Amino acid sequence: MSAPVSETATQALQEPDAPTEQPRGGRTPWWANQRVCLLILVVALSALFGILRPAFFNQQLVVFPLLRDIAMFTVVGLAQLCVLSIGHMNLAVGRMAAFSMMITGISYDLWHFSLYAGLLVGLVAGAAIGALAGWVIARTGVNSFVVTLALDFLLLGLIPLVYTGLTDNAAFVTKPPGMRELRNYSLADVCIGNVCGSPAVPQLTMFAVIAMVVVGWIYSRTKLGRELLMTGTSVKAAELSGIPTARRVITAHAMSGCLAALAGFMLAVSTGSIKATIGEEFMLPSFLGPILGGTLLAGGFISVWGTLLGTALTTVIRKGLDLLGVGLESLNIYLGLILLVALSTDRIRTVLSDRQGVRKR
Amino acid sequence: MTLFLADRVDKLFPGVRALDGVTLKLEAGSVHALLGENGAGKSTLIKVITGLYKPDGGRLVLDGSEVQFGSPHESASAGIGVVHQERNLIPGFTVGENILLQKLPTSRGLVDRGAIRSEAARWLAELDLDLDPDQPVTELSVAQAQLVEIAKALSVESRVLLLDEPTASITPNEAERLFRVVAKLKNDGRSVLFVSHKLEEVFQICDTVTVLRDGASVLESGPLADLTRDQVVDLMVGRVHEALALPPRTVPESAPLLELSGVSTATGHADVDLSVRPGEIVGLYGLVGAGRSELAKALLGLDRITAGEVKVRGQVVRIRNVRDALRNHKIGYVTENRKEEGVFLEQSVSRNIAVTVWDRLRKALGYVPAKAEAAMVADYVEQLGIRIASPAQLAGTLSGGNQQKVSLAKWLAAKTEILIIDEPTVGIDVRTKDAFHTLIWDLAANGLAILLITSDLPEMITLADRVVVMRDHRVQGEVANDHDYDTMSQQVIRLIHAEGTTAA
Amino acid sequence: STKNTGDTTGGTAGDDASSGTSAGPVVLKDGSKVKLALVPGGAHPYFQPWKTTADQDKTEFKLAGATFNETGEWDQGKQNNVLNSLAAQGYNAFGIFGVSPTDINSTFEDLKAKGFVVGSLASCPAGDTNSADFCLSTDVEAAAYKAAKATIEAMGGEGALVHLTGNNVDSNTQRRIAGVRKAIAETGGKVTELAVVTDIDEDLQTAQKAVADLLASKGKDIKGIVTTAYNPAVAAADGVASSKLPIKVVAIDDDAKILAGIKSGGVAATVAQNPVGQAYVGGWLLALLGSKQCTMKTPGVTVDSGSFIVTKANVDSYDTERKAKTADLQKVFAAQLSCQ
Amino acid sequence: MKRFASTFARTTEMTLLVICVVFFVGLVIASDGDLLSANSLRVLLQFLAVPVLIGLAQMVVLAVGQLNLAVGAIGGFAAVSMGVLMAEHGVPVPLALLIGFLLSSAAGLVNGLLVVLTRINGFIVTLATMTVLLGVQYRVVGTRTVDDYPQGLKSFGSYAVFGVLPLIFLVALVVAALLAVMLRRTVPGRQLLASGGNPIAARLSGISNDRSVIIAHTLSGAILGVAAILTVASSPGVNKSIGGDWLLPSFAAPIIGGALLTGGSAVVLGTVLAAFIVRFVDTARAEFSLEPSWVNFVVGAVVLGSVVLGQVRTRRQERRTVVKAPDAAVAGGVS
Ligand SMILES: Nc1ncnc2c1ncn2[C@@H]1O[C@H](COP(=O)(O)OP(=O)(O)OP(=O)(O)O)[C@@H](O)[C@H]1O
Ligand SMILES: Nc1ncnc2c1ncn2[C@@H]1O[C@H](COP(=O)(O)OP(=O)(O)OP(=O)(O)O)[C@@H](O)[C@H]1O
Ligand SMILES: [Mg+2]
Ligand SMILES: [Mg+2]
Repeated sequence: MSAPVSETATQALQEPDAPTEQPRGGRTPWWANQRVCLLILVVALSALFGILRPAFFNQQLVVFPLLRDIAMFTVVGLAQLCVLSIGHMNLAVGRMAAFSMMITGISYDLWHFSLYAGLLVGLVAGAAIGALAGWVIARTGVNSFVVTLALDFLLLGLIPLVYTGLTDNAAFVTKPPGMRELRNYSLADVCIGNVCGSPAVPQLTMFAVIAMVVVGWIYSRTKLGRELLMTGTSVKAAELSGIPTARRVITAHAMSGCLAALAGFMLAVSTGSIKATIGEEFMLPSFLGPILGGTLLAGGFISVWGTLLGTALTTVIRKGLDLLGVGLESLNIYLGLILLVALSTDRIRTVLSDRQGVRKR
Repeated sequence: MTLFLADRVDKLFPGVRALDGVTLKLEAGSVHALLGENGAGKSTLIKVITGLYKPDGGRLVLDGSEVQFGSPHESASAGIGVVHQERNLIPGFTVGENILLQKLPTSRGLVDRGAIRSEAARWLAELDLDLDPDQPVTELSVAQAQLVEIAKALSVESRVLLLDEPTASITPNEAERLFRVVAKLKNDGRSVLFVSHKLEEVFQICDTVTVLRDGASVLESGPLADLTRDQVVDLMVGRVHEALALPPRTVPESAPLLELSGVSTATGHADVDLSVRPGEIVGLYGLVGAGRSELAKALLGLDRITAGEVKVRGQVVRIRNVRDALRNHKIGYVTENRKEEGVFLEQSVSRNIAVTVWDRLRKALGYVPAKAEAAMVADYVEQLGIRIASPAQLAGTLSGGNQQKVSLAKWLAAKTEILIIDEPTVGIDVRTKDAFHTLIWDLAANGLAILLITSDLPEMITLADRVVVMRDHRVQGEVANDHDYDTMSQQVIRLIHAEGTTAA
Repeated sequence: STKNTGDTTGGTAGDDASSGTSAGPVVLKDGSKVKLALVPGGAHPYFQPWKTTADQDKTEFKLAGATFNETGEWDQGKQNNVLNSLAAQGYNAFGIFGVSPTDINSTFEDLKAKGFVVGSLASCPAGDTNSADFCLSTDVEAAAYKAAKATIEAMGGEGALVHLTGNNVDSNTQRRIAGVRKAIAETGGKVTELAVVTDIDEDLQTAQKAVADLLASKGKDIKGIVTTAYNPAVAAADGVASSKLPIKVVAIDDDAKILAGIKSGGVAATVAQNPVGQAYVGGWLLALLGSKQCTMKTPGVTVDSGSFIVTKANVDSYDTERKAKTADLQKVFAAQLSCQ
Repeated sequence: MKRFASTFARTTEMTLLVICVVFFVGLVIASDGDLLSANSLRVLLQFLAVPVLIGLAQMVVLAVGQLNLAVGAIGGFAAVSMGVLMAEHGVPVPLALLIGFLLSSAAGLVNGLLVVLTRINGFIVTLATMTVLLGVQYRVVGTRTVDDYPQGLKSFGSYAVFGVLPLIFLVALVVAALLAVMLRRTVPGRQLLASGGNPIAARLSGISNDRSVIIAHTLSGAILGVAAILTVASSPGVNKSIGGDWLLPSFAAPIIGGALLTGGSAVVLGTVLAAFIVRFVDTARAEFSLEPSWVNFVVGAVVLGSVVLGQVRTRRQERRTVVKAPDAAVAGGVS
């Protein structure tokens, strides 16, 4: 692997006395790592809630549903993360989930598909609607915020029309075999030999693990992931480096739609039926998880672990407040404030670690 | 009389001491040059003076009394005008509003449009600039925009005018106009600070000089007349700088690798003919806005080619995009717009270089083996002498010159055979410039076909085998390079101003 | 026992019971092991009486605890979480208004599988099955039917009627629409349904705007408005009053704002439901089941908690009628129980 | 003037004006002229006041390149505060309205301060304050609908000049006009737009971007305060649902009106016209008894269509310009 550069040129280019430039801020102290902090925060809060309310560690009633929620919202967060990686937003994540679940519902109700065939159909539908958003953005160059907002409106109109047209109760209630089991079964039902998993871990979390592994693999190990991040850092530079940016935009949105569909499926399984309002609550958590976890809104940097931890943090807080019996009149106030504090400390941490980095050159 | 003094000024950035006890003295009625390599701290000094940055040490003295500026607003009120290195106009506003932005005239609490118009017209007239103050700045050409910025700096009734590389993106003609204004200001007893990497200009208009190296002043306000060009360069570089002597290189006779005939584009090019052979450096010269970069972009499929044909290796091709150019035709393009298009500032050096080769490295499922990637990156970092602490360092933390090397490295890594290099040394200091020239020369010697776009005539004369001159999106003609500055510059200028098209 | 098919089987269950047995309510022996949680779908004026009734249940039945928790915020997932949290804190008897009628059976099944007693209050699951121990709710279709009847009567038996309601993709809304249509069909064409306006219960301003637009474009043709959701009811009363059109408005629920409308004449009638009865009888029943004193003869039985037409004439006295109904409900259920 | 006329013909505003007129004429024909009756016109305009204001409240923050997800929460919280103060604490009307207005402006100020002090993205900050304020709103009013405030305020809310022009609509127009003057003709307004158009250049010209951000958010809060006052005056009462449907229209109006998410554009007229268009869709829904779903469908399609058109137009204009107009095409999302 040798470039057409001669020794002389190489030598001429290697000025011995040119100042070596250091990475910004030098080595960052461990406490400045967002993920580590989040982890500590999650553990500390869980411990605190556990002390205040020992019921917090009730496997069946608290930990099981908590993990199920964390799993689902992590997938929601990953759906947003995919578009954040290219510096876009997907304001329609919830509605994309609703749309793909509608297709899944049709496949169960009208075509009598099996559980996983229906899921597959839903994932494809999600990817397709996401790709559509990506395509419009890539073709017109209109900001993703606007396009997905408009798409959200559009789907908000379309989905109820379909539901009222096709169902009596505005929901697809046909449950393919396996759905009920998926909701309630934990790892205790998965045994290798006579070693079984924990009854506190729902089987549904496997979907999140798979999603995390796939997304993590894509972003850290593959060409596609790298190209998405490069596109997120600078579209122009990416285009001029031979990255097919339009296609990457479409891919990112398709991935987002597909993951939204998966999250929709997890929600449908854990609540029971497939209905038009699936995903209505997805928007806020979809941003919170990734952003708390360090993914940049501007694009170019993502963290899958961070998304899990960020999601865990918000879910644990809500659960803890629930258990402490905080009523609706205070719940949102606390949630919002805790969020602001968590985000501000993050900022303070960055500032501090930057300050430590000052040294002579 | 000393109008302004910056006395032992320090400025720290996280991880960098950008200014280290710098002293700068500006006399009334003189033009002062501020020189230094990239990253020496010139712009930082200017930003400290104008109150944009708070100094970490030292003092500023204006008219004999110590001053402290909390913001650019305060320095402007004190009569310090500045044209920053970065573009500085507000897109939605008119020329007049942009000029007077720092203190918009008001009457009865409302912005007074009439006053804006008349006052802006006054400053435009001072610069002999024929512009309507009501025109939106989005309609201006680069040079016009640059001059509007100067008008803006003058509009604060500045007695001290700081110009940070004002000529980097304007033509020699327009630069001349600027110099006339500078001369006028000087005669009025004002003081001008002039920053430029073009030493010819510096010697033409400056009286005194301060040279910075690594944030420290190595020459404090000395008279320029006592120095030669070489001495100045040596001061900047910090050791004796030898003039560049390129080894001989011959262009082998062969069929052109890249050939354009009768090409017209959607951006207005008409009937462009051009060819580059392997091992040849073809210079594409023209004034700013002649359409050279756009031609390159059209070649890469970023703009539509409406007529004529492009041949690569003898085959007529239609290039759809950069990816196509790279993969199927081995054409690379080093952009002129380094910060926005050339490097990914927020990504690691390693990714910046590897971006073009993932296609080649990837295995099943798009897996890119980290080891192979790292080895490849290390190879090019070494070959081009890119100064980095680790390949994981963000490209945005590198100096301009090193960024430019990164921007080039990715095309070398991609093993391109045709390389279009656009303004490779804009805003790059002398020493790095020489290194680049050697590099480009070498690449050609190794058989690459190079189309070199540059507005730097000496650079063109140093490197090119032939010079093709463009004006208004048309080829004006071609000159074979005899490497003699005087004859070449005459011929080229003549071609630029010739009527119609003549082949040389 | 089915509730939503539109036949009157649910109604007859109640009728049977009230006429079939004359035994008084079963007396709860020991409620001290029961911790009762009343969980509405989210914040809504309708549920406010539950809050006080929960306290009443606690003292009257000497329960170990009783709580009212509205943090579900109209999201089935959140409501499920709330339920689980409550269960973890030791609550073992749940009176639930399910956010999503199509999903709530899953929730009921989960809770029952864990050994808790569950009552579906104020709304029954969609479909033909009820997985809770019982359902004590307003028969929404019957209530809508009554409201429409009242409207038709106020209109003088003929003319065009408009139906304003909530979220279109909610099976309860579909039942309400069906109820109103049934009443209209019975007039044999004398009354026509001019429009059904759905999805205007999200907030008051949307409702107000929709009413104003409706009145502006079709006001002259409308003789009556029946509303089966809260915000549209408030908006319609106000909109008709200020437009001075001779339109009769029939509302739903007996929130202070609506009762004021009835007194002032802006609202012709309202269909009051029986939230207190639901919470009181529901709490009693859950305590009986939870203390293992009784079991349901037919698990999942549905009983109508009653709905009452309130007009200016009976606005001060309807509560007595409602209390009577509540007492009656206990008797109805007594017949459904098999106790030790 | 000529320059103005010729540029205006090509602007988004012109397009919107044409769409408005066509739409209106279409509706008049469809309603057999009923729409021209005083009552119909009054109703049409009555419900334009609040959408215009919330659109403007979003537009000012968009002008500095920020956004405000808390519009509904701020407005709703201010509205219920005023209602409860008047109905349950007997606070005189002017004082209660003033307090509500100040609360809402303060909420905007807090948003601005948080964005500036913490450097957290405005999207996230306003998301958090939205959550908090929704909580406060519920805490203040619970599930009640409060309407027991003086008749004078209610008659102000429903009074219409000549029976056609509702007072509250005029108030909204006055606010729009003031905002337009402020953005076009005052120094803080120009500075605000400069910060949005090119923050770096603005900073180098001695403009404090932080100040612009704070001013924009505070202004947004203040406009929402007016919107809340009009809401209290004109609705049958206030409850926790007030403000619940403000968010999407607040974005739809300025975006249809031609605002760029990247900042720097002041499109007061466009926002007002866009609010008209959205209102016409409502009217059409009532006229044709359409399912509400269709309205969302149409609004979605109109937003998408108008931005795509707008994009095509700016692209065409952008050829051969040096000082780049803020580019909506940048993939940078909103930051
Ligand atoms: N805002 C900043 N934060 C951190 N470091 C900075 C900042 N601005 C400048 N620097 C560093 O300070 C040093 C001096 O930079 P400066 O821009 O003043 O150089 P310059 O002499 O103007 O170079 P050029 O000729 O390329 O314009 C460089 O090492 C640069 O990386
Ligand atoms: N950054 C820019 N500077 C100057 N002109 C520009 C620029 N970008 C686009 N243009 C416009 O595009 C046209 C052709 O520009 P192009 O960049 O191709 O010219 P060029 O000969 O490469 O000049 P240069 O690159 O030195 O600006 C001109 O009309 C010019 O006004
Ligand atoms: Mg500089
Ligand atoms: Mg160029």
